[in-house]
Amino acid sequence: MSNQAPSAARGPSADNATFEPRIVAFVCNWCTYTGADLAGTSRIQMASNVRILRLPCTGRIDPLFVMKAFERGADGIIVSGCHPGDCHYIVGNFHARRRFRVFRELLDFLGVDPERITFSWVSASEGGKWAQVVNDTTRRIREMGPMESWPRASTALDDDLHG
Amino acid sequence: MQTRSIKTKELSALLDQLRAAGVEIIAPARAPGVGRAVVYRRVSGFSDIIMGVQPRGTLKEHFLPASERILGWRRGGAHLELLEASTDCAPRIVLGAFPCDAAALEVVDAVMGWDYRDEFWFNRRQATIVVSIACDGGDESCFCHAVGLSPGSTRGADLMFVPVDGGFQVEVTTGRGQAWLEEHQEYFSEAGDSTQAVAFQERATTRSSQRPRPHMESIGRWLKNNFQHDYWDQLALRCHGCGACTMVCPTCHCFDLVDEPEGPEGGSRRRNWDTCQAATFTLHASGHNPRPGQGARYRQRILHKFSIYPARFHELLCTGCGRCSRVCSSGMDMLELLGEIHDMASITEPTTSPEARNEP
Amino acid sequence: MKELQDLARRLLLEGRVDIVIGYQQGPRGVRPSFVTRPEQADALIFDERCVHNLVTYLSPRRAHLAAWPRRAVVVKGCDTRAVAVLLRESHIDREDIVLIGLRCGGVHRSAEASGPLTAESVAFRCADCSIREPELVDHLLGDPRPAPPGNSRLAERIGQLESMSHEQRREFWNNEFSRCIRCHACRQVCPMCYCERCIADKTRPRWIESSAHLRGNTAWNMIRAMHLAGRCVGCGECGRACPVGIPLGLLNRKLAMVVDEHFDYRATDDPEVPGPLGSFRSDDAEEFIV
Amino acid sequence: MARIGVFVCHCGENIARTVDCARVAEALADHPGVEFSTDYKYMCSDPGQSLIKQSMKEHRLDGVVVASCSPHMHEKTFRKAVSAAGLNPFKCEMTNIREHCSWIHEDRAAATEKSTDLVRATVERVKYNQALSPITIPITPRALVIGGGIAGIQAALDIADAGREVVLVEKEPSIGGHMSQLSETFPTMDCSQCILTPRMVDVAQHPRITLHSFSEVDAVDGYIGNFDITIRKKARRVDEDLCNSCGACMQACPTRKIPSEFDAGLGTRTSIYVPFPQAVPNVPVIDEPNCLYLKSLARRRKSKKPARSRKPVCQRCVKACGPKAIDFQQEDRLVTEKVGAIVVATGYRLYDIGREQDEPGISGYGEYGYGKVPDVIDGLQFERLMSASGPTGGELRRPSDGKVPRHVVFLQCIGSRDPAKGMEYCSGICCMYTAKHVLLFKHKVHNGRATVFYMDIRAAGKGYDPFTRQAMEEPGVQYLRGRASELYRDGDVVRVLGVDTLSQEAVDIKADLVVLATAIRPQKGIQDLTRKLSVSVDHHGFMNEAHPKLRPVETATAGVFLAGACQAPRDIPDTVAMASAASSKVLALLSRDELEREPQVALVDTANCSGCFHCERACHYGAIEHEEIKDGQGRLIRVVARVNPGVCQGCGSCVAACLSNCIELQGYTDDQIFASIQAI
Repeated sequence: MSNQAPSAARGPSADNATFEPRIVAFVCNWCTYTGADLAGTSRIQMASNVRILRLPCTGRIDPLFVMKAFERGADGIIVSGCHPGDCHYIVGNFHARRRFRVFRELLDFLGVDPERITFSWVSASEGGKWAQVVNDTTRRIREMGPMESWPRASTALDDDLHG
Repeated sequence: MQTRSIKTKELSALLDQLRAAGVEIIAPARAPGVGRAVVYRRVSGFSDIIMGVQPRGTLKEHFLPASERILGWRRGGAHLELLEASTDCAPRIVLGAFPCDAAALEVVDAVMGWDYRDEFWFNRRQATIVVSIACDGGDESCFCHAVGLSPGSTRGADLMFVPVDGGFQVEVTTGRGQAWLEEHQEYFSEAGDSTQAVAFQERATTRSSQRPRPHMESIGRWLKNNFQHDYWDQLALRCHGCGACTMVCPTCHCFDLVDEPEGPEGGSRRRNWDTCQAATFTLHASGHNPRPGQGARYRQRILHKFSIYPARFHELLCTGCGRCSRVCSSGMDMLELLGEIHDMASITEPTTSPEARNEP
Repeated sequence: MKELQDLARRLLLEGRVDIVIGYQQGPRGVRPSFVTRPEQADALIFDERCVHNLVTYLSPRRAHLAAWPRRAVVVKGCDTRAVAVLLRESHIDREDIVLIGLRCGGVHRSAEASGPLTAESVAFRCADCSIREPELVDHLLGDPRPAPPGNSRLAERIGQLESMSHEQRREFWNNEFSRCIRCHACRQVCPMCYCERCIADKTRPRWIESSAHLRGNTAWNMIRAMHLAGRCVGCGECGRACPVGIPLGLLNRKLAMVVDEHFDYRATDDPEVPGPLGSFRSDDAEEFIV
Repeated sequence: MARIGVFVCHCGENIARTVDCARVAEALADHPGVEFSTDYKYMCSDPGQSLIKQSMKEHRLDGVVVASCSPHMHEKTFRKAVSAAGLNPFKCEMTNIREHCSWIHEDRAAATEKSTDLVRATVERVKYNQALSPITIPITPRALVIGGGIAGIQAALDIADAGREVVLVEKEPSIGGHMSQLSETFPTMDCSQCILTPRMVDVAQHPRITLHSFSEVDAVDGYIGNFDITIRKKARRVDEDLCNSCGACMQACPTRKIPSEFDAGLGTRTSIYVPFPQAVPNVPVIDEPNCLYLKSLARRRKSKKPARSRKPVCQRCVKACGPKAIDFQQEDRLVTEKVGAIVVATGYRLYDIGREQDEPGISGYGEYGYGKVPDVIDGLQFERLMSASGPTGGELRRPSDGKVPRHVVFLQCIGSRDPAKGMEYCSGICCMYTAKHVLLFKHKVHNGRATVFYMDIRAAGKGYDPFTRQAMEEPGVQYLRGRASELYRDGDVVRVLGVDTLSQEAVDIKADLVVLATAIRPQKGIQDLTRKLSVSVDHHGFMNEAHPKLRPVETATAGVFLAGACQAPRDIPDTVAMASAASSKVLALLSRDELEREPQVALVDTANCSGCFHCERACHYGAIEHEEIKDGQGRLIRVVARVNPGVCQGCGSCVAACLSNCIELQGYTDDQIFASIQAI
């Protein structure tokens, strides 16, 4: 997050119209990252709310990453990789698909709206699809408002979180 | 010190008044959530309070929380700012502490004020009036008699309530308690007839003293001489090392210090409960662990309570509350264990008087 | 009972095993028993208070049991599923252990319970008892028992939670998790939690904060559940050990339902069946992926 | 404290137009651990790189972050520059603020803030970057070629001619593959065997080629540069060294009615046989299920009766064999070969229109009688009927009654391009070989009539279109656009019903012979092999190339290459070109003594590994090995996982599978990822 501590604009009373969600994208190097490169090369304009972190493969993406990003103030998450059958490492995305199926259901059961997370397959040639994923996710998270249900990390020496 | 009494209705009114005055009231009450176990927690009035059930948690979490921030830092460029956590504590009253839990506070005072005075602990201690309630004698896991306490022990309490019809007989045990009582004397009445209170105490003492009473001095000596003993590994076989016993122990007070970064710009240093039953408690960075197995870890717990702490502070680190036995999911039993050590000690020390165990 | 005691005595006398892990009467109800000498075998009992999953004692993390490498363990049908996971995950050598199966008609939730087994007192896992005659065992003792009384409280509770809004569910869990004191007793008693160094104890980096604040507690309870998805055998030891009474069984059961629904996996006593995470089908459903 | 340098690139106007680069550099200057931060017009230019190198020296930087374009573009450039300045190249990371920021946003403030966030995350990551050194792997300078068809032959010869040893494995008794079955080849009409057999002989005689015929790859262990191949040499029961290829055994053999595989079932052979006269090696093989002696042995074993002292059955071949080469005791033998590279050239098989199919999703042609009409044959059978070495000696005689067919109907796209049958792809070669068949037919039966049902004519190769045109324009030949809807036997003709979709007229032809251009499918059992090789296949079973355009003959498994129809339907020129391409890839690999690999591989923290082997189940490459940890006295403490860096491809699936995160993927360690999530 930026240097500023979570500001009033990000508080519960934030007006959803002015609310700019922070979205972290965990993407694989070979398909989605390259697809996002292509979106750039093609100058496809999209929302600026998404910060991409590059991993070799969706198979490397651990639910811990998503959890930590939420702890650090993310309002939404994108997890994206190669289409089934196209994984650079053959089966990494198959493993990821099962892992995130379970994680998604777990989050839902814990009361975190799974719509906070977009899972997508975006290939290296789908720059347009990447832009759509970014825009759709941003729009959806903006409508949902700030992520309030996740206990956040903050540097303010405020009341103990443990009531 | 004097003896007074208070009617239930008056007590309720007193609590309302205290609360209105901004005093935090901590008392046994049902925890929120699925388990609905009785714990010591902040209550809003007399109706929340549940008496006569030993709480699952102990009082210690209100003096040494399971996790508390003791320092913070914030960084901007090359500048590092340290943020001290406040050790202040607003006035509080604990109402309905079990005698074993009240005594535990005083037991732990020794280590908290030993080579370093823990401000967090003592500021809370000073801000808190402890009102205990006499115990009815407990269950088969209790052994306060064995550790020099009793169901009517007033140790660690500023005042003690003894249940009587329609209210409580009140025994004032400390100057602080006396001052507090005087401050709120309109709620209290004269002591009156003490028959009921005496009978309650006698019943409780009878129940409690019928249980085995291992001889703590000879146990202490045996422990000192039997650091290496097959008993420990045998004993710990069923132990999972879950540490629940230490968590619910009113006298266990070990903690860990951790620094939690909260992004690149800052973070907190926190003090968290720790347990000697965990392998990580003594795990060295090298990978070596001086207490490699559960036997060594369980031995540490027993030694600390009945040998090391007494050697340093001249008292046992145990108030016989029996929670460790009740909470154990694999049936480890403290009273049984002490009895076994007592027996082993009797063989090596035949002079130990048999009366000391008071077997039924 | 005698059948069990005789078998334990024989296994020890014949030198087939170094230790027999079973149940005995303790000061507070039934508790695990560790019989290393034939003459101790008479202490062994088995009744409906034997709720403990003794397979936990086969986990390699029980370093203090390493002195008795060849172990016989008393297991109920449901416990054999934990043996299967340990076998599948290379943690025990089938040759080293003797499984003494006991026909079971359900157990109480508490080892201290008394009286007959009722729908109220029966352990949650008995509700869908599927292994009445365990096949993985070396010996199967006892007479056939009636099926345990039905109990659907766990499933009902999950249904209740699922019918809530996200906010209500979050509040429910915040309430539960805020009581967590991070003692990790749930982990210690779990037969499946055998890691040399738990992810919660990893410090570089510290993914899961060790502090008992809601953030750390949420992280821990969430990842614990995740790590047991498709591995949990539903024995309920975690919930029984939790000193603050967090209903961990709800989370485990929910994820068991998820892997059943989506990957057609149910905890099994067959060690050859691959776990649902770590395997996959190329045609796994992916309607949640755009 | 880290000493990190941040270099923000304007990329001319490409970044600077939308991102305030100076502001980004300024914002980072204050960030903990950043020693130096600046912006510049073109970081990738010589002066830009010099700026980085110079600043590194001046400020004693121990980490470099270049915020510019995609790392796919310039990561190598900047890592090289950093390396030249004396720092480990893996201490340099890029932040993509062009493709992922300036090019896709218009709002300058938002783009600048986003750039700052991204750079900050990279700075935090670089604090945990470790110095990595490339992994060197020794290379065994030999190659394995799997499959002895034209693809395998070409690859083997190319590699061997260049001076490297080749192990060629062929599952049939002879090399040659499908090409040896063909009569002529399109579009030049030269005789297939005439051009192939010299190459087969070259293989047999090549000093650097070891041929294992009648053999299959049993197991593949190891990794690029260091494969250990176990080859199962099936029991031929004829000693290859002793046999002088005289053929007396075949003369003596009494079982003569066995359908010949080589003649696609149209001819017969004996049970001791060479598939065809020019076979390489020209050593017979005994067909176990059909040999009278072996059958009698099997019967005796089955009945379990005590061996009666009865004279053995048959064994006429043994008596006939001068050099005593026949050895009924011979059994399957496993041999191992060490190689550094593998070329897969397993070729294809034809789709069979029968009711029973070997794979779900593929269905047969009920409308064509599921292949039960005798005068309905496939393309390879037609080749054999046309071939001078075929069952009819080159005369076209139909299977049912041996008559010369006057009217032949050719049906293209049988199975191909038909999703309903499970094969939606184009088999590529059928338009061409059908044209060839038409011309061959017209050549043999001058006044014959040929009708071809086609969907489109695909003739894109050199000289291909004139060739099909020639066939179409041949008198008596009619190309109809459409499919036959039904065919059935009607007396001594085959009735073909269909529609000419161009004229919209129904067609009803009484054909003497029908030739089906059935779809090309991957070899049976290919998935057994691809599993051993850790190579993926598409849903038809064709092997996947590493990149469809830029790496067409490589696979995702390093050191395994593809040639010919195992990857997709291919004709001979394409197959040969592909084989030579694969050979050049193999030779490039084998021309070095050592292989350098990117060091981004996984590493197990053995102190904390509990040995559950979840990682092993997640690893597609078989890179996880079992390592025994022993104490000072040599007693086993526990078994832990170990990553073979030669096999590891660096995907990190094992890390995510590890419950205690005690595997690290170097370059993507937990510390690095954690730090960037903390900062973003």
